Amino acid sequence: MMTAFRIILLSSLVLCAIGTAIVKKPMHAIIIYMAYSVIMSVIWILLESPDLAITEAAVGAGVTGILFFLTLHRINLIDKDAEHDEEKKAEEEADHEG
Amino acid sequence: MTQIFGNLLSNYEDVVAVLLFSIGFCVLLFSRNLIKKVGLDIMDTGVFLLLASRGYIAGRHVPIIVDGITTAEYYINPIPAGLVLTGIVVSVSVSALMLSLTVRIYRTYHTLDVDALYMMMAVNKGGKP
Amino acid sequence: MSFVQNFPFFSIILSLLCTVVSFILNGKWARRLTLFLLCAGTALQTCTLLFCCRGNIRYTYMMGHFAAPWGNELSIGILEASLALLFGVVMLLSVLGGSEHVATDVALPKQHLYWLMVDLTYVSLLLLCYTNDIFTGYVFIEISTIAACSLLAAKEVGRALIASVRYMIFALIGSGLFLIGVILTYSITGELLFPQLRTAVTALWEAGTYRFSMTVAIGLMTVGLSIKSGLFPFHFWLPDAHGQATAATSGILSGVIIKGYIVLLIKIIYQVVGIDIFRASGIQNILLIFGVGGMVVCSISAIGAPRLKTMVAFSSAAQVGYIFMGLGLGTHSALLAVLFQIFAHALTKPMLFLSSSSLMDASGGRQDFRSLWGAGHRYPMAGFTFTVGALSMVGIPLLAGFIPKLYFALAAFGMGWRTWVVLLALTVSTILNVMYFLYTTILIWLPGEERTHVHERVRPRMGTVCPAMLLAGLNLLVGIHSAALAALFTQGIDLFCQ
Amino acid sequence: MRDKPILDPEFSSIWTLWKNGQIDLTTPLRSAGHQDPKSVREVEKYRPRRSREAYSQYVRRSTKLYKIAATCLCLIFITVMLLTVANLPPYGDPNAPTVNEVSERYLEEGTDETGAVNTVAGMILDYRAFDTLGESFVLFTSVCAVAILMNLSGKRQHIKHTKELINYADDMIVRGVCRFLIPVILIFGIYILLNGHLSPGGGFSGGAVLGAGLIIYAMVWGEEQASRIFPAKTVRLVVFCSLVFYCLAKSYSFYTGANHLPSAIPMGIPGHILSGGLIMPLNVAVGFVVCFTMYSFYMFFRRGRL
Repeated sequence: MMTAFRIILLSSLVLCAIGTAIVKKPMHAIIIYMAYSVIMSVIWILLESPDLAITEAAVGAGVTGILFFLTLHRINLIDKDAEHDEEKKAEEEADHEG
Repeated sequence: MTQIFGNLLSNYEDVVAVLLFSIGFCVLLFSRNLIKKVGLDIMDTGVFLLLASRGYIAGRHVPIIVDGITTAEYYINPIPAGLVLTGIVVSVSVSALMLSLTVRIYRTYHTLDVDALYMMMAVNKGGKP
Repeated sequence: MSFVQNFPFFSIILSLLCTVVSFILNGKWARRLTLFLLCAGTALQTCTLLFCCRGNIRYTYMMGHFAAPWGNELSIGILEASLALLFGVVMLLSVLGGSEHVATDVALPKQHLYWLMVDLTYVSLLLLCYTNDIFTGYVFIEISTIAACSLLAAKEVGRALIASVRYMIFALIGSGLFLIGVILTYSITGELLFPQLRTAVTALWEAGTYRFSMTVAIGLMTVGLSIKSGLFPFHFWLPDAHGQATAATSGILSGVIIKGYIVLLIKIIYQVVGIDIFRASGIQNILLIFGVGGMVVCSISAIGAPRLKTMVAFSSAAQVGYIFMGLGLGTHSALLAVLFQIFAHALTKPMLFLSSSSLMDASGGRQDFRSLWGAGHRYPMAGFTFTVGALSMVGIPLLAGFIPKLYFALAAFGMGWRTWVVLLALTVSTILNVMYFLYTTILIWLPGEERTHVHERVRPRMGTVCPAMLLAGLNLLVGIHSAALAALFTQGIDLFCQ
Repeated sequence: MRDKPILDPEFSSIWTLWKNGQIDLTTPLRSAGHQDPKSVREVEKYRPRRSREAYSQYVRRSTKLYKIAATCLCLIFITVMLLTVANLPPYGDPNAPTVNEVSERYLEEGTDETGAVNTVAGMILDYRAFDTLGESFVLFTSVCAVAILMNLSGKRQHIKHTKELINYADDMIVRGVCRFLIPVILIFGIYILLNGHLSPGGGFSGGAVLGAGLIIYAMVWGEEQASRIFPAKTVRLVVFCSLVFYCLAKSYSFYTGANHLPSAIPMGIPGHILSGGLIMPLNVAVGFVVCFTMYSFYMFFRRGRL
């Protein structure tokens, strides 16, 4: 029973990893990655390491996911920013001078 | 040959770990999008799974001393757990750094395509620093 | 236990504390603190080195109340102390020489973070020299990777950012492979500390069990560390990373950081695996071949490089090839040559990067070879130090770069097919070195100011010139007094390889 | 021949010059005093070495080559790693080489020697404390690196985040749930933090949970509100104090350990909350560092400053 559960979890882990790898949209990849982290933290419990389960749930599924989302958010903001053309010019000039 | 397959079957947890590492590795090698460097985290978790499964002993318990039982035969090996804890923290620090680099690059070049970035860098080779 | 034996530990804790204190200081004071730390570290390492030499001892230092297989340890000996001393001195000089460029290249509110990263680099290098525990090695490899990456990205121009992303990706693949190697080693031996690992690895190898896993583990650790130190097929990240950074960072990156990983690799080869098993596993020959390949291929790329700093960076990759060639030979005399190569390169490369930046300043901030025409006349001091560095890299006697070449050639004799490979590679690589370094040197001293758009002489900046001059002096000193250094290294190697 | 310049300014690479025999070192001696006005003008003009089109073609070709090489590399790597896994001790084996005198001592005498009931906490904060010190510094390094990269300085400070998507604090459901949830998360984090030596958890897990709680707070009530409660100065000071305390406490125990001096820190009775020597204070310090590191990551990514 336990072994079967374990194998199901492990195979869904591999599926999630493959999903993260082949999905086109970054947003979807990140969501799948968060699911992957949650599965991982259950596997830590099965491996008798609750310390790791807590850390993985908070860090892997929580903070890393949020950081990825924030990155996407920032990138969207940069795209939308009306002033970005001017800034791009300024930055490129700075790059050429530096 | 049969022996190898038998060993692979009995070490299924390690096989999964190696597969995860390889998937992450492939993502790093093949994907051109900087955000897809999430493969790095997959690679790291694969490594951690390998380490933790090496420390697991069937039928033993969490290494927290309860009820005064101090025989080593009752608990699993605590060392891999400690090492993986270190590894998880290192991994989140590294991905934060990677992501901030990504944001900065996007702000300067407005692209996340690795090839395009390298090309921009190479074409401008010449006089300017 | 003598009080001096605590000094490596003191220098580590001192640098950690300085790092934390820099966090709340401003840029000016953080710079002073970094300089103080590097000076103090140098003094402490000198005392340790003298202590070890005088007593001819190599000792382990317990980090905590628990002895070897249970707690962390440092191992301190002549080789470790001299390498740590070298790293401290080179970092001090490149930081001194580059601080004027840091002031212009790094934004003012972030300068204290730049100096903090320099402190962290120093502590990680100390640990890579002194560690006696393979997992501590991994943790501090990561610190040095992150610190190096942010030193590079601190310049905040587009190219430096791209270079640091590339550097980061390669470095992380490298540390991932290294970590897998560590885990495989741990899972078949159950140990993490070097002396215990050595015993367990030897016993396993003789028993013949898990031999394949052992070979793969050693191979993965070697590959991981060679990716991080820029060995030939994995050197793509190196020229950009070293060429795009500000002068101090370039000096630190190519002078010491890649050497830190190599020092850890040497420790793993000689203290964890043992040179006999390393030879038997067949990885040694691969290292030799890739090292030789690096010497030739990177030199050819350096000849084709369009810019001065890129050329100097490619030359770093070629010099790393020499080091791996020496590790591939695997004898004690080759190890001696490797140590000389580490010293010579660490003393020469920061000097070259510092003087390249000065020459750039004298050429209107451009570094293509056309603009550099006659730059030596516009900035004679920088031209002089560049010439000394170039001559040293080419291997002119009396300078440090000549000594390792001599020792490599001596070490190669009587090794069968390896003799011819090494001698041929040394010849070819020296000729290629002449082709790019000597021609560049001639170029910067050619008369004919009418060919460039900059004509004014530049007022020499003492802050940049003096450290470069000091490095040139040290270079000359190593080149002339190599016998004393060789005696020191031989003593150290005898203790190290027991 | 007489007027031929030493270096033809068409070429920037010495290699090309050398190959074509265009370096003639005797020219300056012969033509000393001569000035060639044409060459000056040509030098002024900057020309890239290769055109963009030619380069992109080159890139396309090398990309194909790279893909083939990378596929081979991956396949070889997977095969080798699978063979290695087949050559490892069996999974879950009680006689594996990792079960040796080291783990035995951690389990059997760990409680007496470190005072911690949770062996993992005892191991990472006492036996192998130096690794953990390094680990905290990895986090510290990375938060400083993120500060270098994300901190907007000078003119870049004026980036506008005009189009905020949703104001979560106005949403009744979100606000209500978070009012209830955030205290629970924080209390759970503090519990994990303080009981690190007795039950699963410790500085890293507890700190991460606390950090997640703070991040949720900052998400819902906005960064301004969060930074009113935790100003940048406070965050910096807390991280500074925790790391200094961590360094000093651990260096005391390293120093006494290495010099075989007795340690003056009482161990307490294993199992009680005030036991385990330095482990609980260290857990708290690590927890603060981790918590504020996560929080600063969020703030830097969100608005470019603490």
